[in-house]
Amino acid sequence: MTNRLNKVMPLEQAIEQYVKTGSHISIGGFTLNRNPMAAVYEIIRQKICNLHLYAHSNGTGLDELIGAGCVSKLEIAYAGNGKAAPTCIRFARAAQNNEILFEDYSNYMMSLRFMAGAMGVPFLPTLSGLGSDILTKWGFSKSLRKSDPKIVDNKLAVIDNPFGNWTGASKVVLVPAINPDITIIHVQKADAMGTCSIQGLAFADIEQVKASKHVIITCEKLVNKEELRQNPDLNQIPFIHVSAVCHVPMGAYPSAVFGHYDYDSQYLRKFTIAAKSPDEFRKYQEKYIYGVKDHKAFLNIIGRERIDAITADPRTGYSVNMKRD
Amino acid sequence: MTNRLNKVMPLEQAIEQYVKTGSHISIGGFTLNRNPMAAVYEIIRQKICNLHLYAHSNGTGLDELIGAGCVSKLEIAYAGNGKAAPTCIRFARAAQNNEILFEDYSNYMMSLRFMAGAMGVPFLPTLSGLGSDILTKWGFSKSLRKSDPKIVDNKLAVIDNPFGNWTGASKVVLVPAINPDITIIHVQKADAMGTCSIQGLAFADIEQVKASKHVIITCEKLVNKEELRQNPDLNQIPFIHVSAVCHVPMGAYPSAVFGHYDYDSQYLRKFTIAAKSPDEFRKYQEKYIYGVKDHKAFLNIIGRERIDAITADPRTGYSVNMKRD
Amino acid sequence: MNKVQPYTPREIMAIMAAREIRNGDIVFSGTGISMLAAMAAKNINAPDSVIFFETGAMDSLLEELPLAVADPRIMYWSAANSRLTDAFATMQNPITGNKVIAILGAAQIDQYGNLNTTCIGDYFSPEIRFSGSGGGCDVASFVPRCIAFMQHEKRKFVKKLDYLTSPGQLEGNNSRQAAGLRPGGVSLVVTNLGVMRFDKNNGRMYLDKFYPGISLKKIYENTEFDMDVSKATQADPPTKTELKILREECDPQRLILD
Amino acid sequence: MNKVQPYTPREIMAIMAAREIRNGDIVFSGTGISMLAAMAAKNINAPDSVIFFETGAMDSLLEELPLAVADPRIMYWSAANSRLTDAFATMQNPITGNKVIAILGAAQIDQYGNLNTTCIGDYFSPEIRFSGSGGGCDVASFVPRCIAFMQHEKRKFVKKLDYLTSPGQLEGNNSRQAAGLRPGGVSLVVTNLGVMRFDKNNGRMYLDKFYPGISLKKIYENTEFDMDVSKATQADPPTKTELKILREECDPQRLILD
Repeated sequence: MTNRLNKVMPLEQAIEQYVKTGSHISIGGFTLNRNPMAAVYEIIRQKICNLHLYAHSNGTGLDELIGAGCVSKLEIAYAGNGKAAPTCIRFARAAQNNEILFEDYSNYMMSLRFMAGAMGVPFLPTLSGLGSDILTKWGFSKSLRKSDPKIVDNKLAVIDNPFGNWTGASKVVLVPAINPDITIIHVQKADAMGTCSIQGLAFADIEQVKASKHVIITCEKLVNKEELRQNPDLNQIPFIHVSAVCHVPMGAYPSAVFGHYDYDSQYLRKFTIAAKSPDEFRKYQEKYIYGVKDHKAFLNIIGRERIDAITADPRTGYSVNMKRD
Repeated sequence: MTNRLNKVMPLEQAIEQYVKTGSHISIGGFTLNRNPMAAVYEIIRQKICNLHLYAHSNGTGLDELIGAGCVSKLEIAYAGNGKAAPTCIRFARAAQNNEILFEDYSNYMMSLRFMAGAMGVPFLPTLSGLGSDILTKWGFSKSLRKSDPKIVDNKLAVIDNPFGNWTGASKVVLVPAINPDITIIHVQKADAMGTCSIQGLAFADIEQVKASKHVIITCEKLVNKEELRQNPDLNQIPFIHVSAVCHVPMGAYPSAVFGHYDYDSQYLRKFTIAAKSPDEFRKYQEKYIYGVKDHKAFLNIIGRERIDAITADPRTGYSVNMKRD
Repeated sequence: MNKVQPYTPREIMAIMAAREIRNGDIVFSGTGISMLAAMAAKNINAPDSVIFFETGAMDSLLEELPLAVADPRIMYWSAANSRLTDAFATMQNPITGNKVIAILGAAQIDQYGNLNTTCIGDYFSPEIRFSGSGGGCDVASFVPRCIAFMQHEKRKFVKKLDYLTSPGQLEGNNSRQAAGLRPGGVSLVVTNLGVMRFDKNNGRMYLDKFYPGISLKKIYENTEFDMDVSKATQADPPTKTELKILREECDPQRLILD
Repeated sequence: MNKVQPYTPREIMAIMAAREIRNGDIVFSGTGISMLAAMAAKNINAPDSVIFFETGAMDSLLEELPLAVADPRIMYWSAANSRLTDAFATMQNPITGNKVIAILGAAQIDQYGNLNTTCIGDYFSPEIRFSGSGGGCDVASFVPRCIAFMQHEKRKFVKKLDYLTSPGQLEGNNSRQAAGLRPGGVSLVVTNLGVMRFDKNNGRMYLDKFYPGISLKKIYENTEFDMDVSKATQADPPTKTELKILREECDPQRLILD
């Protein structure tokens, strides 16, 4: 039932309950912003593997999941992480070494695919990509597609405009819906039933949530229902879409949460450097992921000084004059 | 240019400049809420006719426009006005007397058609209406469609799902995009450049605006840019879509504006009664529309007492315990 | 045990519909008596049901009964205020849509639960023109359960609709599925005389309950098409508690009840 | 008159791109030097241009230079914060899209302005894998004018792309239109050596401007395909004012300039 009054549970339990080996999964955020990192690290700690990951432009979370070997198939538009990694290091390695199967779309196509899933239609149309290799190069083979009912038979389809030249379009690209088994997003505010308020850009989080069979919310602040009901115009996700709510302050660290904290450019750079060497990366993982019990313990290693440095200025929502290198 | 710094002009001028005989037009709001009534009355006073009107569920504004003979073609999902008129009176008469050409869709179809226009695609898909007469009965003839390049060749199209049985759909209805020449909406707050903040439900206003070649905004409050920039999460329409901004307090009266005033159920009932008799209706129009110079003069006839009675309670956004008959 | 209380047709209709709503249902409410039924369910038998509107409001508090789906009363204290496109997507998407039960009205219904809210007479030159589909066609296309409120009259329970606005079982048997629709459409018809349901196999309407004091003959005479009445039993009348809540909590201003 | 000031390749690239932006343009900005160019235009020659991002922020104030299109700095004091689907719709819809000029980067470009941001080598087993399209393919499909920033090297200005991520003029002549795309794609290429444009008729890249001190030979040697250099003239170097604003107002922290 989607309207249980209280969906609050520990993150460990939510991940165990909803993220399974082989799950089709999407995570919220965009490159270095609002990735549900506490959940990502918990998935890694629980050694959940063979995930089929859907991403538009994920960065921080995507590269940790791939680096930890959790992902076997990836549908993606972009894997980068700002200045720290114009291309995500572990993603590039995994692609170059044939460690994952991947299929490329554009950001709009991936967003439309989530939107189609949210709308309950098999596809949405776009004029994007005509003439590009995105249309012709399919990362998943026809036989794989046939054998797996959770993968759509055709990467996409091009049709003639059935309305003549209406709106000036002669041809239209149709991109197929995505309905992940599970989507995890991190938001500023949620209540116990799962109604959410995202501050700042929503990216494609809302579409991802509404397309998903199950949804885990991690939140900076777990607030009373009353606080959210006072301004329903600021709530983008009503509780009916949500399976579990986990209160995880700084749950997006090292990515940013508008109004709360900035991205930690130093941490991201450290990750990038470690990601380039298998030995260093194992050490990195041991120290920051496997070696800690949970996100709170992880943040303890990061320490007060870094956290103070990235804490958002209340006026602007980010850390003013932060050293970004 | 869409980013002129100041688009403020008198409503009379905006209507004259952007609404022409034969224009394809849509108006915002839903039944008895946030209809841009000051603009509707001004269109009637300026005797602009032969309009092609696109509506999902318009009530108050639609029936005035039809009653005044401004509309010759109508694409519509619903014409009703709450308890006062489960079916809009002048709309029904016009349909029964063959005074307008009309074509029926559903609310979702009309909303998707505006959305397709806003997205710049020729159509959007839905599973609605399969097996219904909405698919088979076309209000505009094939020859009319052929002769008018502003009317799409096909009312809609049904295709087999090109992705097999993906998402469980075997067939899909495609509804064609609408790109009105002009859309007029009424909002709570706008700035001089045209950025808007709608409080409460947005209905399909945002899609209608983004689909339109020109947009007139009427607003309760004309505010400083700074006021809107302080919380961009509450602004649904950035200025780039807007052609003109008109400051018209109570510009949606007699329909409601959440947070400002309720609908005037007495006025709506008075309209319904008058609308049933040609003589009474002429008297009604003479008194309330043609007989007044502008919306301010119209509100003067309505009087302080009625306006006080419908003024919104600040806690709830509507008039608490208002007599609604 | 409550003993039988006096009640109006409108009251028993609202209660019959309310009883169909289960805890956890998402209740799509149209205008008028639909809203009263949705509020009755929430206040009586399904406190965790969620009322929502095609205009985009989810789980509105409803301190006052709204009289239209765009009434500002539905915008106050909701979980989220969104848009038409969002609200219909919530129903079209089976993940959430399969939890929705809709309450609709219509001018005509046929034996397969197809609805007409568009016109009497020829579509192109109607004798009587009604409001049109609104969200009715959409909802009847998308969601597994719909309740239709009707006045039980021969000209409304017709052999052939003048216009098929909202699909029910179309021509019965598997014709709904063959048209490309998911299972759904009107599953319960509530009138001033009784309650009708639909045969799972052939999709035809049958009489499920008749109200106390209503004869099968009266129902038969007010239905143009043949309807199986063999399975019908008498409905349990509204209880004292149901009526009290309906009158005092759902519509104290008697906006719909009168 | 300003006399010629010393400047870095990155500075002249940002200024060349900024000069292409007109007052009233809606500037779609990617990551890195794209943002610097967009801010330079707004601060120097096109004060009423509007910077916007695929992530959904429109006309952000940008008190600090953002380093990614999801940088929280773009969410502050914007006209509206929306979503990816909204931002791309703004470009796909020609009413607004035709006012957009995009600034992009790429790993490879060919003579028709098609871009590769996906991989070197075979797509299925790449030698080098890049980030992928992001919004690049979308923007290049939708909007009439795109500026591409490139390092001018033979392996980047190639006869044949390893992967065509973002469509330019495809195979030239009318092939873009034949594929179903609106007119658009890369219309200006800004490199560390000069500025390229495309022939209206055959869609081929030609050299428009070379920077002071850069020989045609150097450009020729660093371009794998044949390029018409016959129309090229020397670019006006960045003025003192342009450089001052770029350095002091656009990137005082020297996040991109260094």
